[in-house]
Amino acid sequence: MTKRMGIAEALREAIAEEMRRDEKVFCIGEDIGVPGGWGGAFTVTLGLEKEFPDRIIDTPIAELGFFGVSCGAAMMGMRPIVDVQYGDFLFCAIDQIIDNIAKMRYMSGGNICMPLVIRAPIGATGRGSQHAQSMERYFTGVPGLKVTTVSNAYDAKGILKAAVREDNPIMIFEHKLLYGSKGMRAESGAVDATVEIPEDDYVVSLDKAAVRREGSDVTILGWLLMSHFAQEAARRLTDESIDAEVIDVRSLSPIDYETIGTSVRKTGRVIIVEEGPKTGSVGAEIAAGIMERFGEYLLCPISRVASADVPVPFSPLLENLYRPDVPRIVAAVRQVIQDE
Amino acid sequence: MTKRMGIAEALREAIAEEMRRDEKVFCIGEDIGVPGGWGGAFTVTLGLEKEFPDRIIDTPIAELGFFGVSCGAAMMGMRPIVDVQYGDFLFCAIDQIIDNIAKMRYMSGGNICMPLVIRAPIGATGRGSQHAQSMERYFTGVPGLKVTTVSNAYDAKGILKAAVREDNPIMIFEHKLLYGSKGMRAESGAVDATVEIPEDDYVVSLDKAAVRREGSDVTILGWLLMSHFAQEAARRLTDESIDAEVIDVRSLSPIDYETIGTSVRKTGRVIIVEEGPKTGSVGAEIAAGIMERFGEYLLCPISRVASADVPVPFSPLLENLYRPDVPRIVAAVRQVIQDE
Amino acid sequence: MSIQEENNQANTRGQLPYEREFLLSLYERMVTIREFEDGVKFLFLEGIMPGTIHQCQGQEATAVGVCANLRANDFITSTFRGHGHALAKGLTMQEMLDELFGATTGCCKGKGGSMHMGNMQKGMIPGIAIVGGGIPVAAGMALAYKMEKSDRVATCFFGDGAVSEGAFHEGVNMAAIWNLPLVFVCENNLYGASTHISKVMRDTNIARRVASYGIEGRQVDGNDVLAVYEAAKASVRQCRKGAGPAFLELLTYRVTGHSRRDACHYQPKQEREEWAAKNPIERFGKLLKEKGIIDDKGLTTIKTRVLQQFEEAVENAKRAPLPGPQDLTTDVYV
Amino acid sequence: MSIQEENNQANTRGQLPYEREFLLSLYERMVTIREFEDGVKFLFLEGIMPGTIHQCQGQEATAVGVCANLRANDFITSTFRGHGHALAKGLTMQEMLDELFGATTGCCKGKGGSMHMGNMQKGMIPGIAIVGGGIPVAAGMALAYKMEKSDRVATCFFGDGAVSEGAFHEGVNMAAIWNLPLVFVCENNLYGASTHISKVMRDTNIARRVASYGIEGRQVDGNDVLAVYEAAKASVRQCRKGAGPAFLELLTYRVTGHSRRDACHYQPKQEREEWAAKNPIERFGKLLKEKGIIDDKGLTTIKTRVLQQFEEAVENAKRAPLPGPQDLTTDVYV
Ligand SMILES: Cc1ncc(C[n+]2csc(CCOP(=O)(O)OP(=O)(O)O)c2C)c(N)n1
Ligand SMILES: Cc1ncc(C[n+]2csc(CCOP(=O)(O)OP(=O)(O)O)c2C)c(N)n1
Ligand SMILES: [Mg+2]
Ligand SMILES: [Mg+2]
Repeated sequence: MTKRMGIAEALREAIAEEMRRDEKVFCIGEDIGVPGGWGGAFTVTLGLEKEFPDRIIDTPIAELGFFGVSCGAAMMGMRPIVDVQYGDFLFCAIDQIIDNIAKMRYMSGGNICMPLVIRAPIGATGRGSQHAQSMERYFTGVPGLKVTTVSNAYDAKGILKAAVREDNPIMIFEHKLLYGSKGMRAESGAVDATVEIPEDDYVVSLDKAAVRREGSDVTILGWLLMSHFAQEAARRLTDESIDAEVIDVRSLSPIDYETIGTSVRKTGRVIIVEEGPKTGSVGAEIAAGIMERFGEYLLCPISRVASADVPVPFSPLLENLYRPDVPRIVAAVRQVIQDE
Repeated sequence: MTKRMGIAEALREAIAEEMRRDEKVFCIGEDIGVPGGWGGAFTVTLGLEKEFPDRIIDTPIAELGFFGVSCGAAMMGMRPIVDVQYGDFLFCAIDQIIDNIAKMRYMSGGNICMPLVIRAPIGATGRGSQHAQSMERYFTGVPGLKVTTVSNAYDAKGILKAAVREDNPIMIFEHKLLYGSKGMRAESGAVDATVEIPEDDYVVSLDKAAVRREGSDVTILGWLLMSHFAQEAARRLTDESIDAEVIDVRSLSPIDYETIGTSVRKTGRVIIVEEGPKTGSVGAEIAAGIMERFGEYLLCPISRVASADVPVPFSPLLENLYRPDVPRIVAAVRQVIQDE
Repeated sequence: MSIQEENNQANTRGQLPYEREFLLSLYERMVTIREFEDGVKFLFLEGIMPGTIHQCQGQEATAVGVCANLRANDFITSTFRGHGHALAKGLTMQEMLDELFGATTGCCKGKGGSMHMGNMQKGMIPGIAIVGGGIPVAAGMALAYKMEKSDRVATCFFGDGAVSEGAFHEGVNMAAIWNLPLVFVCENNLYGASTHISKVMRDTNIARRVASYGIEGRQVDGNDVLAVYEAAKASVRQCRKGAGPAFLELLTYRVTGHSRRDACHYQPKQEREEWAAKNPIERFGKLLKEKGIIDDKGLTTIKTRVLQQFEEAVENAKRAPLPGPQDLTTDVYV
Repeated sequence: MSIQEENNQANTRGQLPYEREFLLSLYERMVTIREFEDGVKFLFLEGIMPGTIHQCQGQEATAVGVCANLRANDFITSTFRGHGHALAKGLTMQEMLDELFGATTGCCKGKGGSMHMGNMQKGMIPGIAIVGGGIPVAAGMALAYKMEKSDRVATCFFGDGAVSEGAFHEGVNMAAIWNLPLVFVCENNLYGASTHISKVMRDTNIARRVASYGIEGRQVDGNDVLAVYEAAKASVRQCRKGAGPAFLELLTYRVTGHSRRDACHYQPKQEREEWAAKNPIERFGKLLKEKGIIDDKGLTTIKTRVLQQFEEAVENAKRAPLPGPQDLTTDVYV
């Protein structure tokens, strides 16, 4: 039995199920459980306060504080799911995330568990440059953290559940344009990420990439919104008889070099697509990592399709130029294929 | 006329000279000008409050606050030099740095100047994992910021002066083991970075790498402490008739691909040495950037020598394993040379 | 008797001790904000305008009453909810509409947008949309004024919700210990997003909170534009003469949603009705009429004029030049 | 009459209302801290020990007086200056010296070091060396206790300098609004690093500052171990019964440098001398003698015993097993 769902609903269902399963699980964040409110900025926790009045904790606007609170609660055996309204606000809390949440276990010589999940929406969506940043780059490779992303409702539910059951701190990045393309909180430019989801309990691995489309000529790597754009680009490329493999990298820390490596060995050409400034991107790490591991299989340099090195502009025209799109991916693929 | 100096003294002299030159320049930070105190954590501003009683501003322990203050002052035409005692504490202020200091100009459509210098000491030095991080990775590529590093006293003075005269926000990273290898604040493991410095005013470019040693077999890239280790490795490699070129990358944002490219075209082999976890390192960006620009000249994959993906451990034995050292650089060079 | 009671009395008793022109300019400025916000909301709901918006209907008296005391080179900081502050500080509807339409003629060349309105020529840095983020920044502006030994004053607008942020604490404290010429203006509209102030403060008196920093905080009726004006006047004067900082808690209410499409179901109906009755524009209009400053027809004329200006500005904005690819990468560095 | 005056009187009048054994254990714990710190300082200056240290000579009464009220599973948070808290919470000199020597037998397997002392079995998470960083974390521990409906109490140690940090503000406020079982213990030693409290607060009364959060703050003589004990007892009791949080400002002084090799030239000589005369160990020893609890010989016996334990521990620590390459990458993830 399956049912069709968007990412926001899938996350909500996952949270509710995990809270039923384990009373140590609780949610914390701003405006997440206010009666008559919105269930967080993107409706993910909407209504959950009714079933769990004591475990949906609305906080003051104090990110550093409530991430610290979550850290302390996790060390005492609770399992917080921390909601940050916009990923950008992680900057306000980053000291707690990197200095405490990520390091406590190591600093204690392995005596501490930090079962904590952070959910952060990212992406440029007409809100100007302080509610738009792609924040993955700041956390990828931070020792002690695991970083993952969800690009469809199936993954959203399964990854959230897996994350809640882990004893390590996990950051889940979500994209504002993928929560749902219809209804109340739909955004202009939203992409449909609904899929059929099993009724039964399931989890999705926190360290595995997903091959979204098989192909033999080139490997396109992306995540979140870009994994959708990459698939669309691959479809268009079939017109030119280019057969692209598309991998949704999903897990950014650790990176699944097994899945990626299998593809690189096959295609010898790699395009990495990422929303966010190119310099210092996660794609840089993936490119360097692939070169180190599979350099001998590369037929040409790895190419990155990313945003310009600018803050996110407001004007929709500029924002659309900032955000990598299908034509740019298609062009990049053509380039690596021609270059030989 | 020249005089011999360490980095801490050179920075101090540069600050004093710039403050004399331009009354808009001021220093702000914790414990930087307390009479009887230390002139900041590493003596850089020691005694300056005597000459500039109103322009050495001691703050409360409130990094977010005084970085915000510096941002506001800079927009009104002042030219703050902001001291953070340990680079790690940048996390407390990163929202002001990335969301305001770096973006204000762009958000305003080019109507704002942000003449602001941030000085941050980094590096693992026996203090455990919260006073040790290599912070460059978090700021490299952040649009609106320039990021640079100083590995000897000549650069320290010239770069600080150039930075103070720029109308963009500049971050200068300094390494605790390079401030001075003698005297009060000398650290165990400190490396001598004193050099002869001209008496006369000079500046050092904020976007140029420096070739520290010419060679033809392999290019070793490093900065801060690692540029010293790279030079030592190069010296040792002459015994094996390997002729390494050593480049002190210095400027991390922007990266000087001209100087690097010239070297890569010549040697075809690149080692990037960096203190800090390998995954998500600045070296990843440099590796990806070189591949994109000069991929055709590469004789073998670029190799990164960096720290393990762990928080900085306290135990000196572990810390020494964490910090890349000369033998590891030598071994990495041997590897790329043998690999062909 | 509290300051607002005193002022209320002063305002209803006898003649108003202000020039007619001044009073009407306050009124017109408030109407401008209201019509701008209502018009923009409509454009958003119609889907004509991109992005998101945070509006300030119901809070017009705070921005107008405070900014009437400021000079062009007295800078203010604002927030994600900055349209009212911008209009009060002298930005034109045109440059703001152009900005909202993402045009290069916008006050931030289309790069800022609704949450980052500002104009350096008019004494307003781009709005800082990180809650509380503008507070230390304003302290820095005031520090610059103090260091340059001018009598300029910085003013910092923020909401009740910002009081919970560390940035508030750090910024207010630094302003206090350094005696900075900074007027803090907390627009207490009872809610931070959907969260009522009573959920986030044990003692919801913000003026009392700031006393602990050694700053006297004053609660003022934020829907009484003259009360706000007088309180701000005293605060600004205090700061100009080097006896800052000053802190105003302006009691008001947001009668619109937190951001576009918020139906405000978390606000009790009765509370909404009570505050609707305190509409600062109607209230001031009534006072002006009572005092014989203007009549109904005059008020209508003002509104009509403002509406006409707005509609013209919208038409212009729709035709305003949009940025092209070459604009994406400019304005990052000097 | 303030709480500390009351206590002082109680303590000098007639018999002390405590068991002899308890009083001597407080005394011995304080001596342990002092000898540990002095011994470690010597090892550092000799160059035998790596890293850096922040020590708490002069502040022994705060840690001991507070922790005497806590159970093993009542967790505390501490700071970069955590040796005293650790010893007071039951960590052994041995596990701490091993840690300082970077040995795998250290309380954090050598991975933490001086600034991150802790032991989860003994109710102490690793010290948080980011000033103020432990305050929200402690609130989180208390939140967990509240959610699990236990009567556990969290205790948070921090300095006067931390009061300026946003983390203080956010953490204290959340503890207040959620009524968390959390005892805040601010060790006000007048300095944050080299900076005197009067430079960073207009009103230097920290207890008064916290009143603005709706928490009653109490100033206590932090060099009087019994005064601290009593105040903490009341605070812990209040929290156990769900009426938290509580806030103690313990007035004390750091008679050693901020960190290794600080000569404290920024502290006026007279101030140093005044506080040297308030040595909490001598003072308590004198009281114990006056009350006939112990005599000089007894006190000497305690000190000798502690010193001997310390020296034994040092010898063990020097021979303790050091980590190897395989240890670098363990303990990052579960
Ligand atoms: C650091 C940060 N956290 C959260 C938000 C999301 N957010 C935007 S406005 C707002 C409420 C602000 O309330 P208040 O300060 O009272 O201002 P008001 O909206 O009432 O004008 C929140 C939580 C934000 N922009 N920045
Ligand atoms: C966020 C942060 N800023 C600065 C420092 C550097 N620092 C370490 S201790 C200290 C002073 C702390 O003063 P206080 O809180 O009074 O504690 P005390 O040292 O007196 O015990 C400072 C500034 C730090 N560790 N963390
Ligand atoms: Mg509000
Ligand atoms: Mg102190």
